[in-house]
Amino acid sequence: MITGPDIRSLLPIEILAGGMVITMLGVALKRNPTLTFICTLITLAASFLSVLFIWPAKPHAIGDLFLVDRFGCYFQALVLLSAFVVTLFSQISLKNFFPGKRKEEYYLLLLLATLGGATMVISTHFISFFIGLEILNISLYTLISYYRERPKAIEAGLKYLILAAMSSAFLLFGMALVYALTGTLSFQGLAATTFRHDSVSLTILITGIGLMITGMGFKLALVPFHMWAPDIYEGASSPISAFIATVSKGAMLAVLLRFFATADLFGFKKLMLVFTVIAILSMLGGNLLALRQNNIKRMLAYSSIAHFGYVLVAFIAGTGLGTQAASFYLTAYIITILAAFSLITLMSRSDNEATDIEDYAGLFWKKPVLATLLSITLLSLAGIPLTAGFMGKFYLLTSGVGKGNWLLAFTLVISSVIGLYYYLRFIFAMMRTDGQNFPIDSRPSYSSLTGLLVLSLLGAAVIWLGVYPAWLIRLVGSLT
Amino acid sequence: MILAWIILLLMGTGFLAWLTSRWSDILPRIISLAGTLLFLGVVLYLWFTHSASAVPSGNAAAGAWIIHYTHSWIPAFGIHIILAADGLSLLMLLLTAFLGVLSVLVSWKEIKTRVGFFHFNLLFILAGITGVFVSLDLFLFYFSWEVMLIPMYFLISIWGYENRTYAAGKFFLFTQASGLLMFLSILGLYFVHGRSTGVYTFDYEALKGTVLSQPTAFLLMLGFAAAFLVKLSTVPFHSWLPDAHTQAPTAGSVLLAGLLLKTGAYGIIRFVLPLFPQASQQFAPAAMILGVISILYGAKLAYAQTDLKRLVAYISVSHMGFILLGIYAFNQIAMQGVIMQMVAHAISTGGLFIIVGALHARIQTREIGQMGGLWTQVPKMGAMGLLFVLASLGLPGLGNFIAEILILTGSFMASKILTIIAAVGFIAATLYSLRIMQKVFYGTVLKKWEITDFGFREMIVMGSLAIVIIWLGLFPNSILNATQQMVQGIVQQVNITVNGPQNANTLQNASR
Amino acid sequence: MSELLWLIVALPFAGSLVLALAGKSLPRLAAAMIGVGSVTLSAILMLFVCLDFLHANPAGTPVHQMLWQWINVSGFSPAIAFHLDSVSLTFVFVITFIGALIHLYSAAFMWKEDGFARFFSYMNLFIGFMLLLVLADNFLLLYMGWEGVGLCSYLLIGFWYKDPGNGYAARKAFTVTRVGDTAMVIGLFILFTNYHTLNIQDILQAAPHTWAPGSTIAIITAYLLLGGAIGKSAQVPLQTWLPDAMAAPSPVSALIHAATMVTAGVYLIARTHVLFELAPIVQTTVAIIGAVTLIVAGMSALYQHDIKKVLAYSTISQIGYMFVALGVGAWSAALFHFMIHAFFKSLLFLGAGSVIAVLNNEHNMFKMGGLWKKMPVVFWTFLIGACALSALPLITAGFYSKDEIIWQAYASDKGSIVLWLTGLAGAFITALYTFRMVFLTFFGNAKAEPTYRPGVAMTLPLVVLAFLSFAGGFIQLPDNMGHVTLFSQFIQHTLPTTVTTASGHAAEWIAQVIAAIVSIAGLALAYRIYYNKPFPAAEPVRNPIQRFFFQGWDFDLVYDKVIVQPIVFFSRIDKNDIIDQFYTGLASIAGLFNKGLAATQNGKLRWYAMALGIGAVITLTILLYA
Amino acid sequence: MTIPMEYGLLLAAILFCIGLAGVLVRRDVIFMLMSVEVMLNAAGLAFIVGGAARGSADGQVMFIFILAMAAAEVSVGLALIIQLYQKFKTLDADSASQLNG
Repeated sequence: MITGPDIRSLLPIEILAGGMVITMLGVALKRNPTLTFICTLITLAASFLSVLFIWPAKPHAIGDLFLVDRFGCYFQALVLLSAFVVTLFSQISLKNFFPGKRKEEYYLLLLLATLGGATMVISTHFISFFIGLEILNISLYTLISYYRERPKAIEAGLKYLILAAMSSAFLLFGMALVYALTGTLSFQGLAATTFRHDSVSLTILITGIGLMITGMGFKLALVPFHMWAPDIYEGASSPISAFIATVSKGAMLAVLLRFFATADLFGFKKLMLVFTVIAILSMLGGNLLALRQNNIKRMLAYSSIAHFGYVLVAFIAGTGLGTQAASFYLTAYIITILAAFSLITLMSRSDNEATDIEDYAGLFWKKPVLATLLSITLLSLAGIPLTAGFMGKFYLLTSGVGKGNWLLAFTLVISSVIGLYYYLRFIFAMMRTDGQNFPIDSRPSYSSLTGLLVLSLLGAAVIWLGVYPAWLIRLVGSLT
Repeated sequence: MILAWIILLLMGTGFLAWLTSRWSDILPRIISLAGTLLFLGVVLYLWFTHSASAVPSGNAAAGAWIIHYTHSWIPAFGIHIILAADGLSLLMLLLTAFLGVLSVLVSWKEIKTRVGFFHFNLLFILAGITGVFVSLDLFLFYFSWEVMLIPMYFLISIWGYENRTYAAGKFFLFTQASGLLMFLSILGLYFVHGRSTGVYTFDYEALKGTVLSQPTAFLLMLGFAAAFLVKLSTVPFHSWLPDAHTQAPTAGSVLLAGLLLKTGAYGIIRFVLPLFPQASQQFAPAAMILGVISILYGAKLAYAQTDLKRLVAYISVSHMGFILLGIYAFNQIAMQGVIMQMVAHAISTGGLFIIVGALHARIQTREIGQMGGLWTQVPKMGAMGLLFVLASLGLPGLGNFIAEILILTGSFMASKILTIIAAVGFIAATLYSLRIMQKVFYGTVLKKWEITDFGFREMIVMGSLAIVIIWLGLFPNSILNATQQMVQGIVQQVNITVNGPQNANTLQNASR
Repeated sequence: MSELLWLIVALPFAGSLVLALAGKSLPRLAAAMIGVGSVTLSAILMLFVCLDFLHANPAGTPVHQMLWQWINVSGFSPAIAFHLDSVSLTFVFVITFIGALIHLYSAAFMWKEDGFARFFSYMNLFIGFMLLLVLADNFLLLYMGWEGVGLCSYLLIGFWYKDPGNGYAARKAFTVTRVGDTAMVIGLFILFTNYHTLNIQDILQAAPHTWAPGSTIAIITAYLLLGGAIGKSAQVPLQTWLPDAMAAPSPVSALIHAATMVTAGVYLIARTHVLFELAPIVQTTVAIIGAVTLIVAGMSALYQHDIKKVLAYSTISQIGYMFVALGVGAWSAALFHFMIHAFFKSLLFLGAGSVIAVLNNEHNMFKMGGLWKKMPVVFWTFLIGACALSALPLITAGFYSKDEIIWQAYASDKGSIVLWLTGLAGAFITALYTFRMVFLTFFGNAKAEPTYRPGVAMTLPLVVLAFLSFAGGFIQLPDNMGHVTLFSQFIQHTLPTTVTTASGHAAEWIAQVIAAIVSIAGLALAYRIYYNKPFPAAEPVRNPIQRFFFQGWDFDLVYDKVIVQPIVFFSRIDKNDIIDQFYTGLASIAGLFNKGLAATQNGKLRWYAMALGIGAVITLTILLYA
Repeated sequence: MTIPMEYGLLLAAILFCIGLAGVLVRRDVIFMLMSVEVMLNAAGLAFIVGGAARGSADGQVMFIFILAMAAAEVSVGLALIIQLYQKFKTLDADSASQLNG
C-alpha cells in the first residue's frame, strides 16, 4: 500500500519519470532539440533539488524494494549531477558530430538511463535492482551507438550489448541460485534467512554469489571483467563515456556497497579474498595497461579500471570508514572524470575527436586555460596534493591501513606510482613547444562558453576538495 | 600566524607574477624579486628577534618552539594546520629566503620564455619548502612535501635542458614513490597512536610520545627513511639527482641542491629521530655505512664525469653522505656539523651551479672537454669558481670545512673505522675539485670563446654567496648557537630513550 | 707590544684581500707597494714584538692572545687564538723577515709578468696562513694554516696557468700533501676523543699523565701526525711533489719550497715533541726517514741538470737533516738548522732565479757558465750560499748548524753511529752537488749571454741573506769552540734540552774535523770533475743508474703504476653509474607488462566474452576451493 | 511426486552453459545474440524452479521481467546488427574489431 511518505521519498525518481514523459510528449508535438535540451536540464535540476528537499533524517523503507536513506539520496544526487553535466556537454558534442540530425531521442534516452541509475542506488531488492540496471543498460546500448555514421560507435554498441547482456545473464543466474536457496529476493532477506547447511546448498549459494560478483564486476569494469571498457569509451562519444564512467559505474558501486552492507557479507572471508584479488589485479592491470596509451579516452578507461580497484580497497575495509572512503573517493573521481571528458568534448571538432596525445601537444601555450584545467584533472587522477584526488586517496589509504590491509595499501601505492607515469606523459605533451597545431577554432560559441564555465566550476571543485575537504568528509560521514 | 602569512605571501606573489606576465616580461621578475626580498626581510627579522631566545639554555627540551600557530583543518581526522619554528626551522627559512632571492636573480637573463609561469612555479616551490620546514602536523608536512614537487617538475620539464622530460619524470617518480611510502608510515603511526591513546591526531608533539613495539617502530621508521634517503640522494637511491640537477635550469638546480636535498636531512632530524629513537639506533650502523658509501661513490662518479653540471651534481651526492654519517652518529658535535653542512653545501654547490649556468649561457656547452684556459677571459668567474671549488673540497676557513670537521669528529666517537674511511673523502674531494679548476679555467685555451666576464648582477649574486661561505667558515658560532638548544634536545632524547638517563648524561659528559 | 700580535697575521691577509678585490684596477706600483708593504710592516711589527718578548720575559713565558671563539659545540671549542713562544717566534721571524725580502725581490722579478697583483695577493695570503700555522694555539687553527699554505703553494705553482704542466705539478703538490694532511686530521680526531680539547698546550701537558710511554694509542697518534709532517716537508715517501713544484716562479720556490712551508713538518714535530717522546719508536722512525731522505735526495741532486731541481732536491735532503735532529731529540739543533737553511737556501734560490731570469728563463746548468764576471753580485752571494750549504768549516753558518746535527746524531742518547755516518755521507754529497752547480753555472766558458743586470731590488735581498748565512751561525757555537748558546737557550724555554751520552771535547773535536774534511773533500772532488771542463750544452746521455737517480729513484714511476693508473682506470669504468641501470630495468619491465596486457585488448568480441567467462570461473574457483 | 530443486537448477545450469558455449563458439552475431537469450532464459528457468521450490511468486515475477528485458534487448540488438551489416558488410563478430589496443 503506497503511502504519502513513500511518494514523498520517491520524489526524485517520479520527477525524472514525469519530466521524461512530458519531454516525450513535447517532442511528439514539436521537434525542437533546444527545447528538449532545456526540458531535460530542467527535469534533472528539479529532480536534483527534490533530492535535497527530501533529504531524510532517518531511513525510509518502501516495502522490500527501496530504502530511501541518506546514502541512497547522496548517490542519487551524484547521479543526477553527473547526468546534468553530461547533458550540457552532449549538446555541444551533438552540435559537432550530429549536425542536422534528430537529437531529441538522445535526451530522452539520457533521462531514461539516469532514471535507471537513480533507481538502482536506492534499491534493496533484486527486482528493483535488476529493473534499474536494465533500464540503464538498454538505454546505454542506444546512446553508445547513437552516432550511427561512425562504425566505431556501432561496433562499441554491439560489443557492449552482447557483453552486458551476458553479464546480466550471469547476474540473474546468480540471483536465481541465491533465491532458490534463500527463497527471498531482498538483500535484507539474504542476511536474515537460514537454510540447510549441507555442502550442496552451500555450494549453490556461493556459486550464486560468485556469479553475481561477475555480473557486478563487469559493470564496474574490474579486472578480469574489464575488457570492454576501453573499446566502449573510445567508440562512444565523450559525454556518453563520461556517463558510463560516472552514472553507470557509480550506481553499481552504490548497489554493491548497499548489497554487502545489508546482506552483511563483509564477514564472508572467501568473498573478501576474491575482492582482494580483483582489487590488486585491477590496480596493477589498469595502470599497466594505460602506461603507453596514446588515446586519451582509452587511457582514461584503463585508469578508471585502476581507480575502481582503489575504491575496492575501501570497499574491502567494510562498513563505516570503508563506505565513507568509497563515497568520498567516488565523488572526487566523478567530478574529476567529468571534467576530463568535458574537456575532450570542448577540444573536439566535427572532423576529429581530440583523442590522440598529439592533439594535446603544446596546448599549454595555445589554450592555457584548457591546459591548466586538464592538468589539474590529470593531477587529481594521479592523486597529487591540492586536488580532490589526493584527499580521496588519503581517505582510501586511511581506511585500508585502518583495517590493517597492508598488502592492498602497498599495491595502491605502487600502482599509483606507475599511474603517475602516464598522467605525466600527457601533461608533458601539453608542455611541449613543438606540437603541431591541432585545429581549435577560437570562435566563442555560446554553448562552448557555458561549457568552459561549467568546466572551470568542476576544476574549482577539484581544487576546493583538495584544499578544504572537511565539509564533504563530514557529509559522507553522516551517510552511514 | 606570521608563518602562515609568509607562505601566503609567496603564493600570492607567484600568482601576481603569473598574471602580470601578460603585460610585460620584466614585471614578473620585479614582483618576484620584491616578494622574495620581503620574505628574506621577514625571516631576518624573526631570526634576530628570536635567536636571542634560541641561544643555549641549560635544560633543552626539544619542544621549545619560538613560534607556534595552530588552526583546525580536517577535524574528522584530527588534522590541524600547525606551523611552528625553532632554531633549525628558522635557519632553514633563512636559507630558503636567501636562495630564493638568488634564484630570482640568476633567472633574470637566463629565462626568456614564459617568464610569468616560471616565477609562479619558483615561488610555489619556495612556499612548499617553507611549508615543509615549519609544519608540525604530519599530514600537513606530507602535503607540503608533495606540493613542492609539482612546480619543481614543471620547472625542470619546461625550462630544462635537452633531456628534460626524462629527468623531470624520473625526479617526480622517485620522490613520489618514496613519499607515498612515508605516507603509509604516517598513517600507520596515526592508527597505532590512535588505538593506544584513543586520540586520533597527526600532531607531531602528540605522536612523539607514541609507544611502539620494536618491529612496528622499525618498519614505520623505514617508511620515513625511504622518503628522506631518496631526497637526500643517498646511494643507492641517488640516481634521480644527477639527471634532475643536470637538466634543471640554474635556478632549479640551486633550489634542488640548496633546499630540496636539505628537506631530506631536515626530515630525518625533525621526524625520524624523535619519533623512532630506538629504531633509529638500530638503523644507525646501516645508515652510517650508506653515508660513507655515498661519500666515496659520489666522489668517484664526480671525478669520472665530463659534463660539468653532472660533476657538480655528484659532488652533492658525496656531501650528502657526510650529512647522513653525521646524523646517525647521535652526538651534538656531529649533529651541529650536519646542520652546518646543510647550509654550507647549499651555498657552495649553489655557487658552483650558478657558475656552470653562467658558463653554459655563454658558451652553450657543459662539456669540460670544450673548455680550458678560461681564466684569461673571465678572471672574476675564475676567482669565484676557485673559491667555491675550494669550499667544496673542504678548505679550512670556509663553511664546508667546519661542517665536515664537526661531522667527522662526532662520528669518530661513534665509529672509528667508518670515519677513517670517510676521511679518505677529503683526498677524493681534492681530486675532483681541482680537476674542475684545471679543466675549465687553467690549462691551454682549447676553443677561442668570445665571452664576457660576470656582470654587475652576477657579481652581486656571487659576492653575497662568497661572503656567506667565508662568514660561515670564520664565525660558524653565529649559526651553531641558534640550533644548539634544539640539537641538544634531540640528541639527549635519542640517547635517553635508548640507554636510559644516566648513560645519556655520561655520553653528554664524554663530549664535554 | 705583543698585544699587536694579531696585526702581524692580519696585515698580510688584508693585503691579499685588497689585491684580490682591487688588483685589476691598481697600477703595478701600487700593487707592489701593498704586496711588499704589508709583509714588510708585519716584519717590522715582528721585530718590536720580538724585542718585547725578549725583554719583557727573559723566562720566555709564552704570550697568549685570544681573538674570538671560533666553534663552540658541547666541548668542541677551538678559538681563533695565538700562542707565541720561542719556537713560534723563531718561525715568525724567519717567515716575516725572509718573506719581506723575497717580496721585495719578487716586485722586481715579476714586474713584467701579467697577473702581477694576483701573484702578490697569493704571496700575502701565503704569509698570512703560514703565520697562522706557527702561531695557532689549537690544532684546528694550525690545520687551517696548514691547509692554507698548501693551497697557496698550489696556486703559486700553477701561477702560470696556461701551461698544463704547471697545473699538473700544482695539483700533484696539493694532492700528495693532502694525503699526509688526512692522516693528520685523523690524528686530531684521536686527540680530541681522548682529551676533549684541541688546545695544543693543554694536550701537551695532559699527555704524559694519560698515555703511558710507548702505548699503542700514543704511537698511532704520533704516526698520524708524522704523516702530515712528511707530506708537507717532502720527506720519503711523500717527497715526490717538491721537484715538480719548481714550476713555480723562483721567488715562490725560495719562500715556500725552501724557507718556510716545507719546514712546517719540522715545526709540527717540534711543537708536539711530547707526543713523539711518548712514542720512542716513532721518533726513531723520524730519524730514519730523515737519514734515508737526505741520502736519496742528495743522490738525485747529483744528477740534475735543472739548477732549480738541484736546489729542490737539496732542500729535501737538508730537511732530512732536520728530521734526523728531531729524531735524535736535538730539538734546538733542528730549529737552528731550519733557520740557517732558510737563509742560505732562499739565497740560493733567489740567486738561481736571477740567473734564470737574465738568461731568458734558461734552467739547464749545462747551457750556462762563465757568469761570474758578468754578474758579480749574484755570483759572490751565490757562492756564500753554496759554502753555507756545503757547510765549509768555521766561516759559514751552515757548518755550525749542520755540524751540530751530525754530532748530535752520534752523541745524543737516541743517536747512533749509523746516523752519524749517514750524516757525513750526506755532507759529502751535499758539497759535491753544490759545487758542481756552482762550477757549471758560473765558471767554464759562457754558453749564454745575460740579457740584463739584476737591479738593486733583486740584489739587496741577496746581500742581506748572504750576510745572514755567513754570520747567522755565530749565535750558536759548539761548546768546544766559543760555546755560544744564545739560540739553544732561547729555544729551551719551550723545548727540552738534548740528552747527550757521548761526552768529552775530544770526541767532539774528532767529529768536527771529520765533518770538515768530508765537506772539503766533496768540494775538491767537484773541482776536479767540473771546474772549467767543456761540457756539452745538450742533455748528457745517462746510463740506467744515472737515470734512476736523475728521476728521483723512480718514485714517481712506481706511484704512477701503483696508485695513479688504478685510480684513473677505476674512474673510467662505471662512468655512468651502474645503479642507474637497475631503475631503468624496472621501468622496462613495466613496459613489457604493458605490451603483454595491451595484446589482450585485441578488440575481438568473442575473446572478450571468453575473458568474462574465465573471470567467472576464476571467481568461482577461489570461492569454492580457496 | 516432486522433483528436487537441485535437478531443476542443474537443468538451468546446463542451459546456461550451452548458451555461454554458444556465445563463445559462434562467429555470427545473430547466433551470439540468440545464445545470450538462451543464457537469460536459463536464469529465468532457475527463478521459476526456485520460486516453485519456495512456493513464492517472486520467481515468476522476476521471470516476467526477464522476458520483457530480453525482448527489449533483442530489439535494440537487431537494430544494431543491421547497422553493423551496413557498415561492415558482414555479420562476423570478429571482423568488427577496429577498437583495440
